Amino acid sequence: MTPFDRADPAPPATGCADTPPVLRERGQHAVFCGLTGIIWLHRKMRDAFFLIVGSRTCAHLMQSAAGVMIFAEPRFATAILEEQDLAGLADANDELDRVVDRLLARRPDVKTLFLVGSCPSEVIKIDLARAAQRLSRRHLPTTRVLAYSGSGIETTFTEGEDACLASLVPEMPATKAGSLLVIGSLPDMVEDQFARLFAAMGLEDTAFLPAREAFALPAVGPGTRVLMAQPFLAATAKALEDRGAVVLSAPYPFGAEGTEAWLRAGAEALGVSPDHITAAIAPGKARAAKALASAREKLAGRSVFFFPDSQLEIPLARFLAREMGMRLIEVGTPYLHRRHMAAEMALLPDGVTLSEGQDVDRQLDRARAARPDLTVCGLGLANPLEAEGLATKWSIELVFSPIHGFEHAADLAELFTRPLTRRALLAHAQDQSTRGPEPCASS
Amino acid sequence: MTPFDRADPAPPATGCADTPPVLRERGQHAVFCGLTGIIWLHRKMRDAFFLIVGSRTCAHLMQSAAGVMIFAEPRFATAILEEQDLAGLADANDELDRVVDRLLARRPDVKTLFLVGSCPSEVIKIDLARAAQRLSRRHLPTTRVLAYSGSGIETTFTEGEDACLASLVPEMPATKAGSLLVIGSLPDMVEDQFARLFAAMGLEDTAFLPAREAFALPAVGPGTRVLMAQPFLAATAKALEDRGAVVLSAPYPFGAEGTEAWLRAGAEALGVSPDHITAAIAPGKARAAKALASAREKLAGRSVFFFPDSQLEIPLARFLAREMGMRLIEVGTPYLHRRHMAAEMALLPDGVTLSEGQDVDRQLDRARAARPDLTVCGLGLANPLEAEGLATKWSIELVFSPIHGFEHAADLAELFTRPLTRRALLAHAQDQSTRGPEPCASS
Amino acid sequence: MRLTVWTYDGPPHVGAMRVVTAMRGVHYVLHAPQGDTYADLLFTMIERRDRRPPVTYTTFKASDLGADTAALFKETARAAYERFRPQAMIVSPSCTGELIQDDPGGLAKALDLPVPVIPLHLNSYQRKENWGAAETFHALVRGCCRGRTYEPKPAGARPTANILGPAALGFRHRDDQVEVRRLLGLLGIDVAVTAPWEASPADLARLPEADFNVVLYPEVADTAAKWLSRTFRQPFTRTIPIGLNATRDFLREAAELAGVDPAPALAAVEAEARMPWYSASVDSTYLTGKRVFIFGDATHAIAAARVASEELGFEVCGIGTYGREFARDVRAAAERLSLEALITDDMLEVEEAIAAARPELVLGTQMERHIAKRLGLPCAVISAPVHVQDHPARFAPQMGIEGANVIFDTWVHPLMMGLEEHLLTMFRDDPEFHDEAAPSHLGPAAPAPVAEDTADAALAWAADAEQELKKIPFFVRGKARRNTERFAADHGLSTITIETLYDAKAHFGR
Amino acid sequence: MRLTVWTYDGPPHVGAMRVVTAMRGVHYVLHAPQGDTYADLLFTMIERRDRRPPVTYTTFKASDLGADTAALFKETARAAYERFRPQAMIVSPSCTGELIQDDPGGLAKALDLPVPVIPLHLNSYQRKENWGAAETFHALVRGCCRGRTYEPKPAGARPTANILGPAALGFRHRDDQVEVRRLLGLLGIDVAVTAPWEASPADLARLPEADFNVVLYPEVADTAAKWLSRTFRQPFTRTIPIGLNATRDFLREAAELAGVDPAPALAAVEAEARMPWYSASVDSTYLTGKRVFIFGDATHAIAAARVASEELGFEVCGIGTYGREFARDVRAAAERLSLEALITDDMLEVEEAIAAARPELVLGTQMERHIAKRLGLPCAVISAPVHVQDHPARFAPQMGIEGANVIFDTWVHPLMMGLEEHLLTMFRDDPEFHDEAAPSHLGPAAPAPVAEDTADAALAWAADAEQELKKIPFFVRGKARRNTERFAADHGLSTITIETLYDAKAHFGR
Repeated sequence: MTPFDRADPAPPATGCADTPPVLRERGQHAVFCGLTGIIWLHRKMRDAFFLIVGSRTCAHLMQSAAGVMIFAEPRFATAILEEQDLAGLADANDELDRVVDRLLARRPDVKTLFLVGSCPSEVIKIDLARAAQRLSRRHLPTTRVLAYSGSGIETTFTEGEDACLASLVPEMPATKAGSLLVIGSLPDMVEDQFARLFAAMGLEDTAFLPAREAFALPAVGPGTRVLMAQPFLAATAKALEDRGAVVLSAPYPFGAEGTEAWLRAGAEALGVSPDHITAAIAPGKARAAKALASAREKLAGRSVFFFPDSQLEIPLARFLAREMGMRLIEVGTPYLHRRHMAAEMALLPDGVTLSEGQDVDRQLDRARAARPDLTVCGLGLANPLEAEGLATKWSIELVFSPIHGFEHAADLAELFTRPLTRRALLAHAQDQSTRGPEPCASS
Repeated sequence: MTPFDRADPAPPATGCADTPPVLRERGQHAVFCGLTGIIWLHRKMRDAFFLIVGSRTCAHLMQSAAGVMIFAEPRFATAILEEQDLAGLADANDELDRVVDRLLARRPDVKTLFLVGSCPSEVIKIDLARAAQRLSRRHLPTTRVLAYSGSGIETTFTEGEDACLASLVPEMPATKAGSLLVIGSLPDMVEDQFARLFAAMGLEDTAFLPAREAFALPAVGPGTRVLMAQPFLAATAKALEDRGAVVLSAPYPFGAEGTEAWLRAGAEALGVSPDHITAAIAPGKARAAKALASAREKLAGRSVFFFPDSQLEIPLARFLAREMGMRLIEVGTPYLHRRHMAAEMALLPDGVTLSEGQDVDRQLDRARAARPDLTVCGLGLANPLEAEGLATKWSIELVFSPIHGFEHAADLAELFTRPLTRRALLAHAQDQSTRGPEPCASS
Repeated sequence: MRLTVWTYDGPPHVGAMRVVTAMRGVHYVLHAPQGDTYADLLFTMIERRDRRPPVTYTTFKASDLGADTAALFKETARAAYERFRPQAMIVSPSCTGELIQDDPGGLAKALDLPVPVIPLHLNSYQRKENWGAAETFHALVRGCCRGRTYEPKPAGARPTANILGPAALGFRHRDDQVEVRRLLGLLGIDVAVTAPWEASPADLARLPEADFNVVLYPEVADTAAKWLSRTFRQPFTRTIPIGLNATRDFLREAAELAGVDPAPALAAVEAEARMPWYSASVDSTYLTGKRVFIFGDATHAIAAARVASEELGFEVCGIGTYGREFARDVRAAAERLSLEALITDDMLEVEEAIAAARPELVLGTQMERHIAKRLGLPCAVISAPVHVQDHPARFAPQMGIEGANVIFDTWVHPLMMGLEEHLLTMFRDDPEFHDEAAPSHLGPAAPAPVAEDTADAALAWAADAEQELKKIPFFVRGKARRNTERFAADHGLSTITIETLYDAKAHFGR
Repeated sequence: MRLTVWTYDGPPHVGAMRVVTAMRGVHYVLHAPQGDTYADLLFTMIERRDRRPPVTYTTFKASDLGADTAALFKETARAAYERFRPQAMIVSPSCTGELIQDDPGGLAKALDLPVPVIPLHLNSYQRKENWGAAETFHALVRGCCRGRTYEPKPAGARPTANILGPAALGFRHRDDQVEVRRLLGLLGIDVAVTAPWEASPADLARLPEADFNVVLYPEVADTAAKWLSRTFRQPFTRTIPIGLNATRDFLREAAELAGVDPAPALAAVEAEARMPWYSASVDSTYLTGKRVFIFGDATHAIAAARVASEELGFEVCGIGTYGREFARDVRAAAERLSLEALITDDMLEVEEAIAAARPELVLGTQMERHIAKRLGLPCAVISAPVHVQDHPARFAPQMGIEGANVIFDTWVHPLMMGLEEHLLTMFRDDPEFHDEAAPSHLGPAAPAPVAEDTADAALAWAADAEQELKKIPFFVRGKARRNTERFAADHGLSTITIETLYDAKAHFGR
């Protein structure tokens, strides 16, 4: 498979008879492309470097989306295509070799170099997969060169991570041993927490993909049970299945309920007894319940509207509806993978509108009409909606923050309560100022 | 002697037949009191602490003169006298003991504690010398307690350092050995340079007072030859003479000429041959000559007016007149010690007006009438004079900066050229702006 | 005796200097030794004034004490009058002058100068700078209004107000009064006299003509405003227009005193103010609940607490003042926030309180900037005493509409920005983009190590718990440590484990 | 291909967005894939705008490429018109759009919409953001002025000018135009139209009515101003009023174009400006000769060099721009300072140049803030691209009288203050008040280690010389090291001794 293959665009729905109706929309999308995943991937994999082959727009996207806030020299760069590169593709390959040589000479510490395809490189059909093979031959054993596409004509936002991880799967060593593999980038702290929990259940050798060092890949084989920590990893899951692994179906580890179900799915697949699991998760589960109680007071009964962004929308909506008591008005997702979302969709309350794809203007019309208490949306929409009087939660934060597992269930809830708290605080104060003057001066 | 004795207020002029006329003035002084010396003394002596016994004004002076710019907790504090302290002096002593106990409990690293008298403590006659003896008995061997007065009714500005160093002299161990003792606080870097130069002449054991650790005092005795690095140390010099030392007469080490004469006076007194001295100082002397040449171009022929400040005025005026070719209009000094200034006054050009003491309003009238090219004055006068169109050099910088010796002769000159350079730069630019508009936009 | 490292207030005669230096046509003869002349540089250097303060010091010496210091005073006062020809003079001893008991007031009176000479009684061993300023301003107002009587204002005239309080060396006094003048303009109220700022004794004599007084800084103007109120039935405003809510309140209060409609002015605030949008815009969400410690003069501390909690969504975790004269007001403000006010002028006590509160932001004076720096905390300055850098060239009021904009920028600037906080949270072990990095928009700097002492010696952290604590980003780590230790203490635990850490987190919330 | 870590300029269609987002009544239909919609957040987050940019993206996908992307464009453009009802539209492909060669201009024309539709040709693989802004503004001005002809102005009317250039996401455009409007007011000149800032297509059509144009940002307005000059005989100003000298020049230039007397306005500058006094006051003496490195867009880099050298007394030790369109002007400015201009958009080249120059202050863009932080150098921002923090709530112009005040505060702030420098020099070994301490008025921070590499590998420092070098305060140590090494190299020395250090000091001066 080339790195530009993506998951089957419409796999048959499985195991979920009463799925809610889905509004499929076509129109302007307002979602990041897959390149954006590099913002966290280049920080997570400390020996990796990401070279986007694209336009000035790609470079500008990368620094505008988050880059200007990161002061260290990032472990990503863009090989910007110029007029002459568009003419002859053979030359473009020479140019690419030259750029990669210069880059690796400057950064000899890079052990995995990802060539990342973009819209322009896809449209003019530069074959980065072949280029990666050629360059790998040249730079191994020091540096492995891989390729994937983060182009916005093929991937949305988090699908970039999927394509990246999928490109790693063929490189993973084979194993026959039975063990658990958690896939999806997690904050280091969260990864440690899960590792501790699984270890408490006797699963000491639980592996994570991506690892903090991309070069040290975990092994995979028929004994591997894959637990998805993020919902957007269809291509990676499929690639692991191609290597013989079994992908487990479970809700995602958001909120106490999701975390418990997710941990159980992983542990049970490796033969841990339910009682053992119950004992291991008891303290964390109790803490989560306690910590979530006050958030629930602030959120219960409030309505929420999700614009499509990261594919985390459905699991998060499930958490907000079931554990926080919120009313779901519309849950937009850029892309709905029914199989990997089956366990989540089964938990959604009746009557929720799911939407897939986007016509941003019409969706804005719906949001304005519904006037939800909270709107979860991207950074391009958040301030305009705030200015219209709607409280918003910027969705990209949900990808960056530690929100998985028991210990962060309340942090996750807090991301949704905070905008409401803030609005209440500021509005209250302004009302208050109709009081008489403060007794500031006296003696 | 008590720490509050000061040098003879009017010693007979010695060895200087043709001294210039001195304008003695009486009126408002605008000069710091002796407390201010603590600003550099508490930094120079790293194991010392200065406890001012005074009023809120003393505390405010200390932090306003330089304190707010020093972020670390300073090694000085004020025991502020309050209404009840004014009533009974016995109580005041108890109070002082209490404050010192609390202070030393908090700062057990303090090895020398100076009790510093102020205007109020002098007027109500708190006997700090006796208090110091009492407290020393209590806190030795950990902490030695000494006392001196920095009060503004008895000392001006740099006389505070004199009183402080004088209080150290009785504590110095005795010696019969012949060696050189340099007195006066110097920046560490300058102290190192002088030590290197004397070592090059074979005077490896040249000592400095104050040392960087106040507790480790140099020895003194009949073999000691005292070289004054600062002109304002009359009481210290006298105290050293009382211990048998011989105080050398020399110009002060400002400028190439002063530095050479000063080094020679010290080295010759210890029996170093003139040729040896000449050889040792040759490289530094050559460097100073070279470095001073360009400053002379900027200063020669310009006039300068000194307001009284640190008693450095006469040596600096000598340097500016003889090496920089400046015209001296008036050289004010808060206090003129004719013996210690004899070698300097002999070098002053004819016709200079010296003034001692101050009537600041009348002196301002004279400065305004003379419109000097450069006015050297304190921080209270500098900006007002600048606003009247007179270029000024703030004099306190001359006490803080490394300006002694060959390597800093040009730095000293630069302190005087810089205000002139700046005025020229800014004025020139404003004239320039009568040119046509800049060609900023084109193509 | 009081052991003092740094002082917040200078001596009372410095307060007197702040008043006369702001004014025109007044001269101050101070019976003081030469060291006291340092005070000139406060004005010429820290505030960059282009004139010497109008002060003549007698600069007596030890040798004068035996002789006739009273004669020295008279001679100095006469010479000062001859040279400066002021419209009025004030005279007083400084702290040392008080001790020699020469009675400058009586001596000056004996000179029979052709202008009012007002003696000040400043009690240097009891009182301090702000009190001295208030007393001096009061004395000058009384002295200059002598002989004036209450006259009812003619009906139908345009309403007028005086602005009272701006003095030399204040915190943003220069610009606050410009902004407040603009606010009064929005209400259609003319400003009769601003004082002491650039007012002459003749201007002070006109004070009773205005309809009411606007007190900008009670520390300076409260005493005088009360006297004017008693004597000439002039009401005065009590709201300090710092922050937009207080600005709205101020407009309503002034409108009521002037008998005008505040609505157009209030509408102008809504139209012009940028701070509400900056505070509501989503990048500011992360400001919510940040714990701030506030210390300063009473006026600015109380105002800062209101702005912090109502307009920026911070949580005030400590408030205090060095101004004992207004302690009651600060205590009341603290009570509204369920806090106990810290009333002290001992900087070491303030340091202890800040260290114990472990705030995420300190709002204070130059002294708290010292403290915050030592503790590795972000800090913004909200009150005198301040640094030369806090007398900026640019227009930088704290009051009114633009003042609120300035406050937003100034208080938010020291903090790490929102998205940056999250990146740090996610990848704090990254060798290049790590936890010890300073906020990216600040200078070439890494934060000083935050003081991380365990408060309670009876508690021990297990090694893995200490390790886990270090995974929490530094800007909230102090709070996490404090909460965990409090939780352990409350539950009688002697060792803190990872479980304790997370139990405490669940207990206290984020 | 060009290897790029950070970019100064975005793609040209972002320049187009900056123009239409600043305007009212214009809509932009961009033929682009979904990823390009990121550009919205530049405006809503970095500039905190409360509205979405007026841009509709076709967001074509891979699957559309086989189908009919042209139809998608037409459908999108028609829907956008229906929804937003703009007075005018612009259309263009983004970089990916260019590759599929759909001709949005032709397609839009075929829709026959009832408003002008202006196609842009932005050459995404050759051109960049500022060029795109200038081209877009020019195209809009031409499009909206179609059919207008030159009409002589009636004699005796009050002079009028347009202000051209302020756009969205610019560096302080919001506030500069307010200040420039005030300057024109001082001259008695009315502002007819400001564009693109809040101008509608109808406003653009009125541009030819003014007497002349004020070009604030040549990067945006130069092309349009030249076209207006050719077409309607409208002269335009060439002075950018950043700094007081340039402000004076600007007033003279505008006065001449308007036929009025500049004297009253010039007098107002002298009366109101605080920057000259702040720069002349003695605490600023230490600024003299500080070596600054300047990089930014051409307009701000050239202006900064003039302000730095003429008004603050700095020494400019390097100047450059990423704006190749105005390279000639920057080269000329560099030549006046006896420097060679650095013309590059490669941030790594800029970093090398700064490291080699070892300046004491960097004035640059957000990118130079990255660089300065890494090199441990103080930095102030003078040009786009900038951070969210450089779009402040408070009034913060760079131009005119208040702009000069703002510049003084902003550029001086990162530096150690004068007296503090001297205390450091004297006692730099003091354990409490040491060399690695940050400037006392800056945050809880210690400066990052200054890069202290020896430039020339053939040189060795003797241990005691290295020791002696360390006694020099860090803020001038870089220069001392550079001078000493240059001296050693020039004199063929291979080892640097203490004597070499002092010989070099004597040779180069301080």
